Amino acid sequence: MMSDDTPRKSPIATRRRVLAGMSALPFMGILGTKVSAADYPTAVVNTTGLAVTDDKVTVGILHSVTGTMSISETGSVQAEKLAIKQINDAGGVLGRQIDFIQEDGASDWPTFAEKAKKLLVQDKVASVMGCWTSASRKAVLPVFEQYNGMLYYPTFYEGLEQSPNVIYTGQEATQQIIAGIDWVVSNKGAKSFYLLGSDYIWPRTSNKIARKHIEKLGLEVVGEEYYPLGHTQFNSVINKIKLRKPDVIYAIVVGGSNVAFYKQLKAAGIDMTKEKPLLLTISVTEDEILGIGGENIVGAYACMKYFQSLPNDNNVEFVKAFKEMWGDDIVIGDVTQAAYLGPWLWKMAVEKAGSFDIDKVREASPGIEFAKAPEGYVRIHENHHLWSKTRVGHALDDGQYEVVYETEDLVEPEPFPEGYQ
Amino acid sequence: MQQANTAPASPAPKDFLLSVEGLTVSFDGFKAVNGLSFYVDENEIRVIIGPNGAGKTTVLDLICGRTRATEGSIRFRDQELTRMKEHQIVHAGVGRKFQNPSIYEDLTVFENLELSFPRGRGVFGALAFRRDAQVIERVEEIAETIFLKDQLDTQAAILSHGQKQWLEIGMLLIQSPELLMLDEPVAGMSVSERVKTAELLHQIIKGHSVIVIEHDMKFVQDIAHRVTVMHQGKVLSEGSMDHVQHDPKVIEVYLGH
Amino acid sequence: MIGDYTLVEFSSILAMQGFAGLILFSVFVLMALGLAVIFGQMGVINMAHGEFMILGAYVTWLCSQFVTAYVPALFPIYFFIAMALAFVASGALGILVEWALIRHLYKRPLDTLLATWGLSLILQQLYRSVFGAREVGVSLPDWMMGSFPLTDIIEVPINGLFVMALTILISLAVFLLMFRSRWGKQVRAVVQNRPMAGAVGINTKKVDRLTFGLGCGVAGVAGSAFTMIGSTGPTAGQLYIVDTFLVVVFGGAASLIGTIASAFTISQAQSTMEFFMSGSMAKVLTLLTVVGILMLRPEGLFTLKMRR
Amino acid sequence: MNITLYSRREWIALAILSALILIVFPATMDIFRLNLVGKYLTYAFVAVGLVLCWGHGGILSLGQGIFFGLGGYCMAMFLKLEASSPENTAIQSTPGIPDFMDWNQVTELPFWWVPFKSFPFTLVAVVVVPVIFAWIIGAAMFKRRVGGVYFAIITQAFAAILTILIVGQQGYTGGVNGITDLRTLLGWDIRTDGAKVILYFVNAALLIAVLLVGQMVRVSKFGRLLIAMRDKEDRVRFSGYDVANFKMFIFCLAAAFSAIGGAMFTLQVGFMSPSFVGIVPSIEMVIFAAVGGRLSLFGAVYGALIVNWAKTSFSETFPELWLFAMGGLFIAVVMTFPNGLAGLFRSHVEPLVARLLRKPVVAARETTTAAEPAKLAAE
Repeated sequence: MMSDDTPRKSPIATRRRVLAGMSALPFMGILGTKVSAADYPTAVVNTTGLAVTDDKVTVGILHSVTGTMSISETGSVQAEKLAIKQINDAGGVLGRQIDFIQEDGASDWPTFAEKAKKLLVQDKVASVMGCWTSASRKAVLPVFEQYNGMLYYPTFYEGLEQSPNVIYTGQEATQQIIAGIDWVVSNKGAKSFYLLGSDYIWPRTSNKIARKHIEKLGLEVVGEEYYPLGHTQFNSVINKIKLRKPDVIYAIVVGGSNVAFYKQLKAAGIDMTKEKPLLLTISVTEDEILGIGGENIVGAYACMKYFQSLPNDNNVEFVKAFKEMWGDDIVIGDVTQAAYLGPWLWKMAVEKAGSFDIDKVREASPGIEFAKAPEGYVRIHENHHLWSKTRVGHALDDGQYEVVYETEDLVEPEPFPEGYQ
Repeated sequence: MQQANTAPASPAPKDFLLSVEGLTVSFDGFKAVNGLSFYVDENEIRVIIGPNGAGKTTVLDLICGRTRATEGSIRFRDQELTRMKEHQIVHAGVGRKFQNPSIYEDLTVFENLELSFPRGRGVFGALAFRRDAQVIERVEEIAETIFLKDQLDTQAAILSHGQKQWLEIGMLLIQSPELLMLDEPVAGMSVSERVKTAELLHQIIKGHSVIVIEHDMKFVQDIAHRVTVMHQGKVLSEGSMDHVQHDPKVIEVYLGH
Repeated sequence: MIGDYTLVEFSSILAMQGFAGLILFSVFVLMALGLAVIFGQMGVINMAHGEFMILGAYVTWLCSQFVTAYVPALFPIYFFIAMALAFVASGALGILVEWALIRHLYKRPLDTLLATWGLSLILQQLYRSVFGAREVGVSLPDWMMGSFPLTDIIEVPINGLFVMALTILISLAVFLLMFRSRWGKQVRAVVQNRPMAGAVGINTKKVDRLTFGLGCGVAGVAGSAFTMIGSTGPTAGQLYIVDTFLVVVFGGAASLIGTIASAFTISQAQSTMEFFMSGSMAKVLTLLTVVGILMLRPEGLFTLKMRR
Repeated sequence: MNITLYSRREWIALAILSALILIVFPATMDIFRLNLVGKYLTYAFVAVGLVLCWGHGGILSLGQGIFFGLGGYCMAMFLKLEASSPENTAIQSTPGIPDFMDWNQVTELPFWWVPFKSFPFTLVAVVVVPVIFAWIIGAAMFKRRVGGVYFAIITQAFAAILTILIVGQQGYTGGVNGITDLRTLLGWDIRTDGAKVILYFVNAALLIAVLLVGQMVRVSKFGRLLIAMRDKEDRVRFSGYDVANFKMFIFCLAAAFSAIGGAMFTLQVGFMSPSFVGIVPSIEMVIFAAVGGRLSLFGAVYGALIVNWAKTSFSETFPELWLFAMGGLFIAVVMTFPNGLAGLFRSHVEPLVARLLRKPVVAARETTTAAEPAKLAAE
């Protein structure tokens, strides 16, 4: 797949960018005017027996509400519900209100597969917003491919995948990693890196990409280390870090381990507000800081595509709406924002295709542009990932990030990055 | 039936059924049995007496392999028991009855006896074991001896205490051991059960070598060929009942109290 | 390894690693002490031990929230109050659980395992419903967070010292309670011979209940202390359960000294190995070694040979 | 006096169960539900093993997931190799090896993967690998008389170790994602509806075969010895049996059953992941046996079906309440009906049926081996 794709990339990219500017306004116009369902008779827009009636279309939400992953996935569910509500308030999709069926993946991969199958086979949903971990995505992937469903997957992940049945609304690893490393190298003069992660595919693949990139730049990786998921004792690795004195601690620790890691790092006297060593992470969003505590991570840098503090108008509006719906205490992390894009991108693809049929939606998807995205303008690439900007945030002690850098252009998604495998 | 003091006067050094020599076991420095030696003849009935904590039950535990000796040897015919596992000791011909009735409460009397029948003792033997005429006949025969003929289908849990003791004796008998070891077989029994048990024991000890631990002096006098008196893990005195009863050392530590 | 570093660096690192091992040791002791009381002294397998710890952690979080909102002046010392409250809350829940579940199951130890597993599921969901699925961040007073720099490289984390001090304190308290007090004598009497203890006038039911409560209370304090170094979420308790049981079993279940010795051995082994290899492999090797030794010596490190 | 495989009553029970899984379910359910039931039935293999090992033998293993997982992984390795033909994996830097290896810079198939290219080898390995593992654990533990609680805790530790190992060695095992995207078995597409129906029946037939084997063990002298060992291990020893060998055998048998279940799981669900190896699934499998009735082989099947069905439907309607229900079930089954559904059936339904039929309940004789354990737990 990749080989067909690569050569065509750049010309299309430029053309699309031009188009983007022109189409943004009329497109927003469509959003505002009510589309009547009568213009799109059900028999025409739904030829494959999906759960679409004259006034309703059903989609699925598939996340973990119970189990260890519910910590992370709650935000995604909230964002997806918000997007659906907003779309409904604006007139729905092809004049139909969106109804959703929520299923619990229970942090258990076969349950995800089972529920995905139920949503597709029994409920005949028109699309599914869901999954968080790679493992759950891998588990549902064959189901989506077999029963031809459409999944909007929100998490930043390791890449190495490109399914016709998935739209990846988060960043793949190269998008997230390379810009961040380039930035610390050029702005902070970093020369040596210590790579650290939880022991599973995303941190390992990401660190692999990071290592290749660092070595390409002629710089040094002084250590690479993995700990089991849920590990809570990091004193030994902190000692090793002190000994090797890296310029940058590159940390991809996830879940409960995060909290332990940052608290112990701080307690061991590594002050991240100082210039050296500085800490760069791609796994700590504002959501995680809730558990870690802002005072324990202040000074760290995070590299991802979205921060709650992004100052653009779209985002201000989005944050306001989100808080109205889910309460003032809520924070919004990168994945939550990516999850919010799912329903919107689907709606646009459906309206572009003029049909709910999965095949037509898939065909219509590449090139879909969402200018009102909280993170700013994004566009779907042929490889079903998003063109998006990458940003570096500097952690403040109130649990928010201050955006200190943003890539000039959209970063092209490369799920199978050449030279990084 | 047999006279207690007709037992052989001095043990000849060979053809003992069981020779215990220099047996010592220590639990974290405490020597429960300390340099113990004694010998049991073929067809002899040996009673071990002694105050509580003298190490009597520990001796039986050592012989049947439940506890490992720290030092010393236990020879049964020409086998060294201290190096064998429990089930091998059983196969060699040593049977043991515990102080508290130790039976399978969830199984019936028949099944209890059947499990003790010495056949199909390996994993695959047990899987292939058939309940054939020979088994049934032997089980019924033993059940008759232990007064439980009518209770074959009863779940063992609902037997009386005395019946449970009998059942365990029956489980021992069906193994046809050469050496029977009984730990306080009449303890906790009603008077009538006690009489019946004495009768049972008299009947079964014929043709067996037996080691009995017992406190009931009347009972001891009745059955013992020789008596070993233990005190603090050592043999205090040994000989006929008459002999030990008049041994001043014994009187001092045990009978005198 | 020495090749890359100067002697000073290397010896500093040894010292630091030793200290990391000591912190891990304290963590293990704190985790295991409550369980050792319950499992070792009562023979009850409390699979919900981790959830009792997390209850302590949540109590600490509630305290920090309350103190910051209403009496900020107390903030620097609120942690001590929180730990006391954690002890009371977890202990009270323990007593309740003993009354409702455990006392019916003393003769079926494997069934206590299943019942308490069920309890742990219920508690997890309860925490999730009450406190939310996300982890909560417990803010700590500043004086507990920093470190003393001893030399250029060696820095001693204050929270590590705090956990160590707490461990010593709690171990001492438990020892005094179990081995020097009248109540401890009663506990041990009940453990050794329940009917006899009852016969000599010990209220065995009360002793059971308080012992269980004590074990759970200690778990609560441990959970409270762990807010300094770990995370507080509905399922965080699960992370501790395997380690905790292994520490107790490895030490020889009935022996509190054994528990401490085993915590020391395991923690030193793990932290040393972590220095030389990846965390995952260190963990696997540590667990395998412990299990291997347990297979060769099932009674654990410290046990009395018993006369049966 | 001779023992038959099943009493008349039990024949009826077997007939009902077979009819249910072989006729009623396939006739009334759509392919989606049927596949779900097929998945639940793979857990029943584990539960049946636990009934023998735990209910009868008193050996509580909290590590049955190890064997379920090993069986499943063996099957998954074969299927993955078949799915990773050089043509299918042409885009990889090293074609012909599983995709996850390629992502982890493994450039050559590890030697221990190579035999899994052979289907006959895989079929043998599915059972033999877990059994060898069980034998090693069992030999080490039972020979040294580790039992009861200690055994449970150590098996649990093994489950934890194996999970960390599988997750940590992702280049060779697929890591936390497991081995996914399995497609064909000897060229036969296992993802089609037709294949799922056939696999369902294979699974059901295997389960009935396992039930028969289990029953054969149960009614043999071995079965009575198991109960005897559970209640009075010492007495069994002093009746001349080498207890450790018996325990090892039953533990290995339970492991073999679990492994068959695991392999069928992989075939029906299409992937295998470390989340079936760990502590949580292992304990859940114990609850299937406990709910069904820890002494009833049929009960184990019903237990697995009912708990999983409840899990699915409960979590569809009240996802948040599911853990409460599951936890409550654990407690209830231990506190109020330790003999599970089978016990309830015997004490409540059977007398009722008997009264309706005006026939005396079959004498206690046949049920004593199974009914009412005076002491449920091992030492």
